[in-house]
Amino acid sequence: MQLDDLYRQVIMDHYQHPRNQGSIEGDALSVDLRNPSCGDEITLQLLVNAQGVVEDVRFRGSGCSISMASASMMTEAVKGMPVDKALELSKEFRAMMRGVPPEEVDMGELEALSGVSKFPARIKCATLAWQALEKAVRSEDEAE
Amino acid sequence: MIYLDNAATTPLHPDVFRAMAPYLQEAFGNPSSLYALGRSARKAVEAARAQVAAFAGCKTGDIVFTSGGTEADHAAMVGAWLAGRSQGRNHIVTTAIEHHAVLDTCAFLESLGAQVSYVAPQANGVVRVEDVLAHLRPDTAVVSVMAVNNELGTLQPIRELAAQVKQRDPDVMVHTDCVQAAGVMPLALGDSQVDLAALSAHKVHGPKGVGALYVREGTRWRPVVHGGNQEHKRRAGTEHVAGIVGFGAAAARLSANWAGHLAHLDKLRDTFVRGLAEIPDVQVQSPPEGAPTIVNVRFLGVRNDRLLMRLDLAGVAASAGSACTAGSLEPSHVLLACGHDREVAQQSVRFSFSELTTAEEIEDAIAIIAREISQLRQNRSDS
Amino acid sequence: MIYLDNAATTPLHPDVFRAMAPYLQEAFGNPSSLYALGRSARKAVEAARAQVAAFAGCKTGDIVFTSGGTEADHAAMVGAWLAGRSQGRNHIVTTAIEHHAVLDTCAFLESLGAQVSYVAPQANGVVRVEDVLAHLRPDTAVVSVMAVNNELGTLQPIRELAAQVKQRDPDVMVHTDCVQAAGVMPLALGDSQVDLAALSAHKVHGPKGVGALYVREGTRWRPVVHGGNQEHKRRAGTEHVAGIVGFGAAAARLSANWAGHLAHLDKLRDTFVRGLAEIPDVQVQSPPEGAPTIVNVRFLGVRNDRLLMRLDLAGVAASAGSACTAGSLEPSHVLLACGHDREVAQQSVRFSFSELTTAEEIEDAIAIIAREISQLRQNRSDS
Ligand SMILES: Cc1ncc(COP(=O)(O)O)c(C=O)c1O
Ligand SMILES: Cc1ncc(COP(=O)(O)O)c(C=O)c1O
Ligand code: FES
Ligand code: FES
Repeated sequence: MQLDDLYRQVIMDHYQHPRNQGSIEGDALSVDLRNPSCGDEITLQLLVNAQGVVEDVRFRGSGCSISMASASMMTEAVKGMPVDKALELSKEFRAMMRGVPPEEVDMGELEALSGVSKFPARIKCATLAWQALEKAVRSEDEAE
Repeated sequence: MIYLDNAATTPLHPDVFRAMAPYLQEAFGNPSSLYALGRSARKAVEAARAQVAAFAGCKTGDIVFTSGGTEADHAAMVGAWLAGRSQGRNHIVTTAIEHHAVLDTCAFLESLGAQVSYVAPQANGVVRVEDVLAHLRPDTAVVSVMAVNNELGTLQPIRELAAQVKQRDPDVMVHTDCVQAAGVMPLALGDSQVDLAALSAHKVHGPKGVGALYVREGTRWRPVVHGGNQEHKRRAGTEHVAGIVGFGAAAARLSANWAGHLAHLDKLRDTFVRGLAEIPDVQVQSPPEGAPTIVNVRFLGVRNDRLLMRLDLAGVAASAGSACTAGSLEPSHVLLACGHDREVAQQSVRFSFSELTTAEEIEDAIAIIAREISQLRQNRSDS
Repeated sequence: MIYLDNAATTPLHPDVFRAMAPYLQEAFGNPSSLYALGRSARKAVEAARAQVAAFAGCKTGDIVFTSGGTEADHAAMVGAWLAGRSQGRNHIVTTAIEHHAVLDTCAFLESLGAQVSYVAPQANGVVRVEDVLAHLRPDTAVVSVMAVNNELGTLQPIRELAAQVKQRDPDVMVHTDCVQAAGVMPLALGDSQVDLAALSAHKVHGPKGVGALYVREGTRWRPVVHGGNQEHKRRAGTEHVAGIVGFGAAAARLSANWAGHLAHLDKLRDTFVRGLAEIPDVQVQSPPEGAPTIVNVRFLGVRNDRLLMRLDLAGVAASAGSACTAGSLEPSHVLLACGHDREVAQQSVRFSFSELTTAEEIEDAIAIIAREISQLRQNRSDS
C-alpha cells in the first residue's frame, strides 16, 4: 500500500516548493478554512475577472504535507480556468478521493493524489484547499 | 563476582552516588517550590538537564526527564500516535527486534485501533532503510527503530533512516530507542533528523528510575502524563531530583572521557571474542561491527539456562537476553526475527560489558565459561 | 530553616536513606535478573512491597510500584477509563478539588472523547456522597475522589462513598488519591470498597521518584505502561530499586509508631492554630476536623506572594498551595471551587507539618509570621 514513487515525488515537490503561496494585493475574495480534526488552517484568495476566469489564486496556511501540496496543485490547476470549469474539476477531485476514477476531465498532476483515497482519515487533508475554493466561489455568488 | 550483564543494568558509579547523596539528605526540596530549598533543587535539575543534553548532543530544552527508558519509549510512541491520529495518521512502522517497551506499547496501541507494520531485519540483524521506507503510508504517524539492539548489539542506520523518512514525508515522526546506544556512540541527536529518542540512566552507571525523552523543538508530539507544570508541561510529577542529578553526573562522566571509554570497551570485546575462539563449537552471533558492549554467543548443544545457572554459582553474571523477560522461558524474539530457530535461541547467551569491567575479569570469565561448557557437554555425553 | 511545606515534599528520613544506600552502591542488580545479584534486588523489592501493603492495609500483591503519585493517578484514571470504555462506559465522575494529576488527566481523557462530570464541594471543602451519586450514569466507568485535599487538608468520606457507589453499580471503579492521606490516617484499603488508590513516597519521608498504585485484585483495570514483565505486567520498566526500598522503609517506620506519630501531629497543629489566633485578621480556612498536617490560612489584606517571599528570607518555607503549580500566578482552584473569590485565594498561605517538625519550630515560625504580617500591613498603610 504505497503511493507510486513518481506520484510521491510530485507531492513532495509541491510541498517543498509550493506554487502560488502568499496573498493577492487589492480586493480579492478571501476565505479561511480549518480542518477540524487536526486544527490545520488554510487561507485562500481568489481573483475572478469580468469574463469569469480565475485570474489569480493564492494560499497561505499551516498544515501537513498532503494539505499543503494539494493546495499548491489546486492553485496551479485552476489558474486561468473559467470558474465553472474549476468547480467541475473540484467535483472530479472529490470523486477521485472517494475512489471513483476520473472520467471526463483530465486530472493532470492532480492524479498524484489519487492514492490518498485509500486513507479515509487523510482525505480531508487533500480536499481542504478544494473546499476553500468552492467556499470562495459561493461567497462570490452570494455577493452578487 | 564478575558482572557481565551490563546491558541489563550497570553498577552506579561511586562519583554518581556522591553527586546524588545531598539530594537524598539535606537538599530535599521540591523543585517547584519558590523558597531557597526549592530553588536549589530546581537549579540541580536544570544543571543535570544541560549535562544530559550535552551528552545527547541536543538543545537543553529538548530533554524531558522520565522515570526510565520504558516510560520514555511509552511516551514517545503514545504521544506521537495521539498527535498523528488527530491528523488522520493512525499507522506506525517499527521493527520486529525492538525492545518490549516499544513492541508492547505498539500492541497496546493496536488494541486502541492503531495499525502497526513490523519490519523484519536481515539475517545479520540490521534493518534496511529501504525496507522501512517500503512500509511508509500516507497515514503513517511515527516510525520507531532502535539505535542499538539490546540482545545482539547490532547498530541500525538511524541517521540515514531519519533523513530518508523525512524526505519522503516530513510529517512522519521518527523515534529511536537509544537506551543501549547511549554508552557506545556519540548520539548527536540535534544534528540528526530524529524527533524523539529514549534514554535510560541505569545503563550508563546512573541510577535506576530515571531516563529521558528527547523531543525535538517544534515536533508535534503530545505529552502523555498530565498534572503539574513540571518539565515544561511535557511530563508531570514531582521530579526524581536525586535520580536526575545522578543521570546528569553519569552523562557528564561519559562526555568527559569519550575516547578512552570507547577504546577500553573495544579492548574488552576483543579480549572476550579471542578467548571464546579457544572454546570448541562456539558461534558469536553479534556482528563484529556492532556495539562493543554486547557479545551474544551460541554454545552448540548447551542449553543456556543450564549454563547460566552454573555461571551464577561460579560467580559470573550473564543472561539469555533482555532482563525484563528473563524470568520467562520464551526464546529471544530478536534471534527468532533474525531467522534463527528456537534451538539456536535456547543455546544463546548474552555477555555485556561496561567501562568498569576489567580485562582481567574478562580473562577469568573466559576460563570459567570454558570449564563449565566442557563439563556440561561431558555430562550430556555421559547420559 | 523552618520547613513548613511538608505537603509539597518531606525530608527523607535518615533511616530511610540508610536503607536505600546499599541499593545505590554494591547491590545494583536488576530485579529481573536470575543470578544472585538480581535475586537479592528482587527480594528487596518484594520486602518493600509487603511493607507498603501493610501500611496501606491491603494484600501485598495489590501494590504496584510507580514513579510517583502523579503516575499512579494517571495510570488509575487512564487504565480505568480504557477498561470501562471496552464495556461501553465512557463517563468519569470526579471533583473540582482534585490534584492536577487527576484533573489534568481527566482533561486529557476528555480530549480523547471521555465525558467527565466535576462534582463541586460544599463551602467547607467536603464533597457530599449524594452529590457524587447524583452524577452517576449507566455509562460511568470510574469515580475518583481524593481522600485528603492537599491545599486545605479536608477529609473526604471515601469509605462511605465507595460503598454507596458500589451498591448502586458494582461495575463502576472507585479511585482515590491517597497521597496526602498516607501519613495522617490508617488507609485500610483492603477493608474498603475502593478499587484503586494512589500513594507517593516523598510525602511520607521517603524518596522522590517512587509511588504506588493500589489495584484491588480482580478489578477490571487495564495497565498503561507496557514492556517488560515487571510488577506482574501491571507497570513495565526496570524497577527503581533504591526508591522502592526507601518507600518500604518509610512505610514501615510510620506503621511502627502510628499512635505517637498522630499525637505529635495533633499537637503541632494545635500549637500553630493557637499561635495564629494572636495575629489580628486571620482566618483559618482548613476545617478543624481535617488532616493535622495542613493549615491553610488567610491573612486579610496581605498578598500571599509578598508574605511568602519575606518568610523565605526569614527562613520559613511555606507555600500558596500545590507545589507543582507554585510557579504560576493562578489562584488556587481548590479555594475557588469552595466558593472563595480570587482575593481570598491571593491572601491564603498553606503551612504543612510532618513528624519531623518540632513544637519549637512552630512557635518560632508563629513569631516570624506575626512580625512579617505586621510589617507588611504597616507598609501597605504607609503607601
Ligand atoms: C533497548 C532498550 N530499551 C528500553 C529499555 C528500558 O529501559 P528501562 O530499564 O530504563 O525501563 C531497555 C532496558 O531495559 C533497553 O535495553
Ligand atoms: C493530592 C496529591 N496527589 C498527587 C500528587 C502527586 O504526587 P507526586 O508528587 O509523587 O507526583 C500530590 C503531590 O504533589 C498530591 O498532593
Ligand atoms: S493533517 Fe491537518 S490538513 Fe492534513
Ligand atoms: S456485558 Fe460486557 S459490559 Fe456489559
